[in-house]
Amino acid sequence: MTTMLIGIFLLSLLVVTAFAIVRATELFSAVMLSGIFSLLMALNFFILDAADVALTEAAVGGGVATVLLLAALKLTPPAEAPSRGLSGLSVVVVAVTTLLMIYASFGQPSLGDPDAPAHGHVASWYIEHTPELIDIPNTVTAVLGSYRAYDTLGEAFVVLTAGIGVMFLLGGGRGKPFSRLQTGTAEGLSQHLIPKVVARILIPFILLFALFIQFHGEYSPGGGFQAGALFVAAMILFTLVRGERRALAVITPRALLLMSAGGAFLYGLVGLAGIATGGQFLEYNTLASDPIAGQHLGIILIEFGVGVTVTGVLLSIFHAFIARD
Amino acid sequence: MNLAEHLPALQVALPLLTAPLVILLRAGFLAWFSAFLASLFSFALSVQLTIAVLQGGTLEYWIGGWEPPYGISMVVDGFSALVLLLITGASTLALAGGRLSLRRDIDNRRAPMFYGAWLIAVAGLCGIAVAGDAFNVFVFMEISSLATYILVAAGRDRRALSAVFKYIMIGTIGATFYLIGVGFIYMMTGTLNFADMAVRLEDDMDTRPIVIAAGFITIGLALKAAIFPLHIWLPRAYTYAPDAVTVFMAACSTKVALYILMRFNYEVFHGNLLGHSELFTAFVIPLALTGILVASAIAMFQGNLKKVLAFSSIAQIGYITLAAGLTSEAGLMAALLHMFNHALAKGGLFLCAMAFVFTAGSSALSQLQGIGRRMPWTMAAFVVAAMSLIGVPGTAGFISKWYLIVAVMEWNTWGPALVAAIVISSLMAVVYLGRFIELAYFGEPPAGNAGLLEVSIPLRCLIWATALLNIGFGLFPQLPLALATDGTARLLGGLY
Amino acid sequence: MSLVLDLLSGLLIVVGALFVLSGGIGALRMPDFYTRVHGSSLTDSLGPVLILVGLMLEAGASLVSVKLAAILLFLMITSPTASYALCHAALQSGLKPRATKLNTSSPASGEEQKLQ
Amino acid sequence: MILLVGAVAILVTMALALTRAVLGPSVYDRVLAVNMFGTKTVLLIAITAFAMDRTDFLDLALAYALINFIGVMAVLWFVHESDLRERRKRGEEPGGSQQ
Amino acid sequence: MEILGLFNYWAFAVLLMVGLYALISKQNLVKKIMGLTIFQSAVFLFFITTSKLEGGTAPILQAGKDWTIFSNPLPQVLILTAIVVGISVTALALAVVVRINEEYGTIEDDEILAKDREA
Repeated sequence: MTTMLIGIFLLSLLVVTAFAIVRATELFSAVMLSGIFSLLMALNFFILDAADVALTEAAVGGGVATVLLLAALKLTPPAEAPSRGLSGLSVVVVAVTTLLMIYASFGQPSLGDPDAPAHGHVASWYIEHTPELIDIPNTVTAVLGSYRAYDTLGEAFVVLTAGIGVMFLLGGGRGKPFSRLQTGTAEGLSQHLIPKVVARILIPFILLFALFIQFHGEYSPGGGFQAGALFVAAMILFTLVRGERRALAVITPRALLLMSAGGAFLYGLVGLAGIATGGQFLEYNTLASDPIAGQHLGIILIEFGVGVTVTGVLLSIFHAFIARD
Repeated sequence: MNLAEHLPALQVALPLLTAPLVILLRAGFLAWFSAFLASLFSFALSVQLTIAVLQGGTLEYWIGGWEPPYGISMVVDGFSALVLLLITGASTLALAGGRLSLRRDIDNRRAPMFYGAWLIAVAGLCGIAVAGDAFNVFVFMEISSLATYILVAAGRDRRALSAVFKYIMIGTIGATFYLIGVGFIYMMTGTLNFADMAVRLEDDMDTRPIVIAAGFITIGLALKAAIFPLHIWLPRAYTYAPDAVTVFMAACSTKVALYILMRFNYEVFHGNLLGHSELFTAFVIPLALTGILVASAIAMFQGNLKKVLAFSSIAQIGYITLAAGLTSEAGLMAALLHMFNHALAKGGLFLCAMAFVFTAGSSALSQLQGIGRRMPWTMAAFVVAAMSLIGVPGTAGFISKWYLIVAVMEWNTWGPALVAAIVISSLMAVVYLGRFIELAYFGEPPAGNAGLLEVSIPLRCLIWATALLNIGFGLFPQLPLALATDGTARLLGGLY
Repeated sequence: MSLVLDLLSGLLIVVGALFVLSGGIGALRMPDFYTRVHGSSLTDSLGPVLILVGLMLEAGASLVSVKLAAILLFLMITSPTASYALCHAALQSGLKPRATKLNTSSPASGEEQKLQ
Repeated sequence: MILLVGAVAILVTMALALTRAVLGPSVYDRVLAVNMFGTKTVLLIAITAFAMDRTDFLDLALAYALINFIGVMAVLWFVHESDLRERRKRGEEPGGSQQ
Repeated sequence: MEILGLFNYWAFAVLLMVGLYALISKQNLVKKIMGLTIFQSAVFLFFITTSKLEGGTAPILQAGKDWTIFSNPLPQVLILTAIVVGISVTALALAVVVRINEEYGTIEDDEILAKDREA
C-alpha cells in the first residue's frame, strides 16, 4: 500500500514534468527537465520491482540521452520559435486517444493483481523452471539471454544500426574520420582543474563498476547493455574533461568501429555455434558437455557481445556528434 | 548437422551477420559486392524455403531450442515465403541494377555504412516475415525501419533529410502503437506467441482491452503500411530516396507491414473478426476505396515521375486492403496475389525510373521529355511494366485484378459498384502512366539532349528480365497462386 | 545494544531527512541562483551523510555497509564538484549574483540576467 | 517507520526541486534542480531498498550517483563549448575564458 | 483501493497523450524528438505496470532469502529491449536534425516546409 502511494506520488510528478517539458521554449531547459523525467521514470520502475529496467533507464536517460541531446543542441538553434498556441486537430486526436485508453483501463487488472493473466502462463513457467534449466538467480537475465535471446540479438543490431546511421550522416567509421581533431578546439574542459582531478579519481571506479555490472549480471541487476552504457559514461566523462584528442588516442576510431561490429558479430556467431554443435540457432545447451554449463557460457558470451557493441556504438555516436562544428 | 532444417534462422542470420563485416570494409565497390552477394544468397535461401513450404507445408523453428510460447518461434507458410521472395528478390534486383546509380548517389567513403544498413534492412524485413512472436515482430520492425531511414537519408537532395525526419516520427509512432497493442494483449493473455494468443483470446475476445489493442495494432501497422489516409510519409520518402533504394522499398517495405497486419487480424483476432466481419468490412472498404481513388487522382497531377509512382503505390495498397477487407477466401487470395504482382510491376517501373534519372539527371517530368526516344529499350520495358500495373490481360497485374473483381462480385449486392470503382481507378492509372509515356515518346527533349543515350547493357538486360517476369507470371501464374492458396488457407484456418 | 543502535540510526535518518528537506525549501525560497546553490549544496552534503550513516548502522558490518560507504564516498566527492561546476558555468555565461547593497537605488537591477 | 519518514521527506524535497526546475527562471536553476533531484534519487533508492528488504539493489544507487555527476559535467562542457563557439563567431581568440 | 490500482494506467494514458501532442503539433524538431521520448516512456511504464505483482519482489533470487512471490520478469525483458530501441531511434533522429540544421539553417518544421516549397 505504502509503495503504491509512493508510486502514485512519483507518477504525478512525472506527469507534471512531462507537461513542463512540452511547455518549455528554451531547449536547454527542456533537456534538463527530461533529465528529471528520466530519473522519475527510473524510480517508478524501481518501485514496481523492475531493478534491471531502472538501471538501464538511469544509464540511458540520465547519462547517454542527456549528453547526446546536449551535443546536438550545441549544433542547433537554442530556442523554439514562438508557437501559435494549441493546434486544434492534434488536441482532438490526443484527447480522443486518452479517453479511449482510460475507458479501456476499467477492464484491466488493477496494479499488482495476482490473478492477472499476465502473471500466469509463460511468466510463472520462467520463474519455476529457470533454476533447473539455466540455474542463474536473475530470472530477467535468463529470459533476456536465453529464452528470448533472439530478441536480444535484434536489440544488439538495432544499436548497431543506429551507430551506422549516425556515422553515415555525421562522419565516423573507416573512410570518414571524426572531423574536428585537426582544429585546436578539441580540448574539452582540460583547463578546469577541479573537475579534472575529481574525474581522474572517479573514472577508474566507474570502469570497475561497469565490469562488475557486466559480469555479475547473472546474480544482480545488470548485464551487457547497462555495463556498456556505464563504460560509455566513464569514457564520456574522460572526453569531457580531457578533450577528444586524448580520448580518441585511448580508444581509436578504428577500435570503436571494430567494437561496434565485433560485438554484434560475436553474438551472431554464438547463435551459429548452436547450429554447428547440433542444436538450434542460439541454443546454448549444446555449447558445453553439460547443458547448464552451456547456458552459462552462452549467456556470458552474448552479454559480452552486447556490452562491446553498445560501448563501441554509443561512443562512436558521441564522438560523431561532438566532432561536428 | 542438417542445414536445411535451419533455413528460417539462416534466412535472417545471413544478411544480418554480413552487415557488421561490410561496415568494416574500406572501399565502396567491395562493400557493394559483398552486399550483393549476401543478398543473392538470401534470395537463394528464400527459394529453398519456398520449395520446402510447397513440398512439406508450414515450417516451424524453435529458436534456442525453447518450446513456444516460452521461447521465440519462427513460422514459415506460403504467405511468408511469398513475402520473403519479394524482399530478397527486390533487394538483389535493386543492388544489381543500382550499382552505378548508387555509386553516383553515395560517396565512396560512406558506402560501407550504406550497404551495411541495406543488409540490415533486408534482414529486418525477413525477420518480420518469418516471425511467430508478436514482440519479435516489433524488434525486427524497428531494425528494418532504422535501416530504411538511413537508406532514405542517403538521397542527394536535402529534401531527403526532411522527408526522412517525418518518416522517422511516423514510423516510430506506428511501431509504438503496435507495441501498445501487443502490451494490451499480453496483459490479457500472458503470452506473446501468435498461435498461443489466438488460442487464449478465444474466451475474452470482446473485452475492452482487446478491442483497444486491435485498434492500436491496426492503426500502428496502417501507419507503417501507408494505408490511406495514414500515407503522408510515403510520397516524399520514395521521391527523395536514392533511386535504387526506391526500387527496393517500393517492392517490399510496405508489403511487410501489410503482411503482419493481415496475420494479426486473421490469425490472432479471428474470433473477433468472425463476430464482426460485417463491421470490419464496412470500415475498411470505404477507406480503401477512397484511398484508391484519391491517390490515383493525385498521381495524375504530379510533375515528378517518382511522385507519380509513389502515389500510385498508395492506390495499389488500397487495392490490397480492399481485397483483404472482404474477409472472404477469394478476397484474401486476391490480396496476396496483388501483393506479389504489384511488387513485380512497381519494382520494374521504379527500376526504369532509376535508369531514366541516371541518364537525365532528374525525375521531374519536364526533364524527362523525349526520354523514350533516347532510351527506347528501357522505355519499352517501362511500358510493359505499366501495362502490368494497369492490369492488361497477359500481364501479372491482370491475374490479381481478375481475382479481385471475382472476389468483389461474390461479396454482396454492392459488388458491381466496387467493380466500377476498380475499373475507374484502372483508367486513372492509364491516364497517369499514359501521360508520362506520351511525354516520353512525343515530348520535345530539353535543349542539347537529343542523342541516343541508353544505360549499360547489363542494366538493360535486368530491366527487361523484370519486364518479362511481369509477362511470365501473367501467363504462368502457378507459383504465386500456389503460395497464395497455402497462405490463404492458413490465414483462414481459424476463421471457418 | 541493538536498541541503542536502532535509536541512533533512526535519529540520524530523521535528522538527515530534515536537512534534505530544508535544502529543498532553500532551493525553492532563496532569492537568486547563487544563494539557492548555497542552500542546496550544503544540505546535499550533510543530509545524505546522515541518512546513509543511519542506514549503515541498521545494516551492521556487512557488504551492504561497504556499498553504502561507497555511495557515501562518491556523493561526498561528486556533489561539491557538481556545485562548483554549475556555479562556474553560470558565472561564465554571465549570470550575475544579486549583490545589492542597502543604499543601492534599484534593488532589482541584478535580478536573474539570462544571457543564454 | 523511520524509513517511511525519510522517504516522505525526500519525496517532498523532490517535489520542491521539481517546482524549482519548472519555475526556472534561469537555465542554471534547472540544472541545479536536476542535480538535487539526482542526489535525492540516490537516497530514495537506498531507503526503499532497505524498506523492501532488497539491499542488493544498492548497486543502482551507486550507478545513479556516478551517472548524475556526468550529467552535470556535460552541462559545464556544453556551456564551455557554446562559449567557445560564440567567441569564434565574434572572431576572438579561443581559450581566454579562464579567470 | 481498486480504483487507485488503475492510476498507473491513467498516468500512462496522459503521458502518451502529452508525448503525442508534442510530436504532432510542435514545430521544433528537437521538441518533437522529446515528445517521442515521452511517448515511448509512457509505453515502458505501461509494460512495467503489468509486471508488478502484489507482495512480490524483483525476480532476482538471493542466497539466504526464501521469497516465494516474484514480479513478472517477461515485461521487464521486453522493456529492456524497447528502451534500447528508443535510444537508438533518438540518436538517429538527432543526427538527422543536425544535418537538417546544416542544410536548411533552421529546425522549425514550418520553415523547412516553406524552403522545400521554394525549391
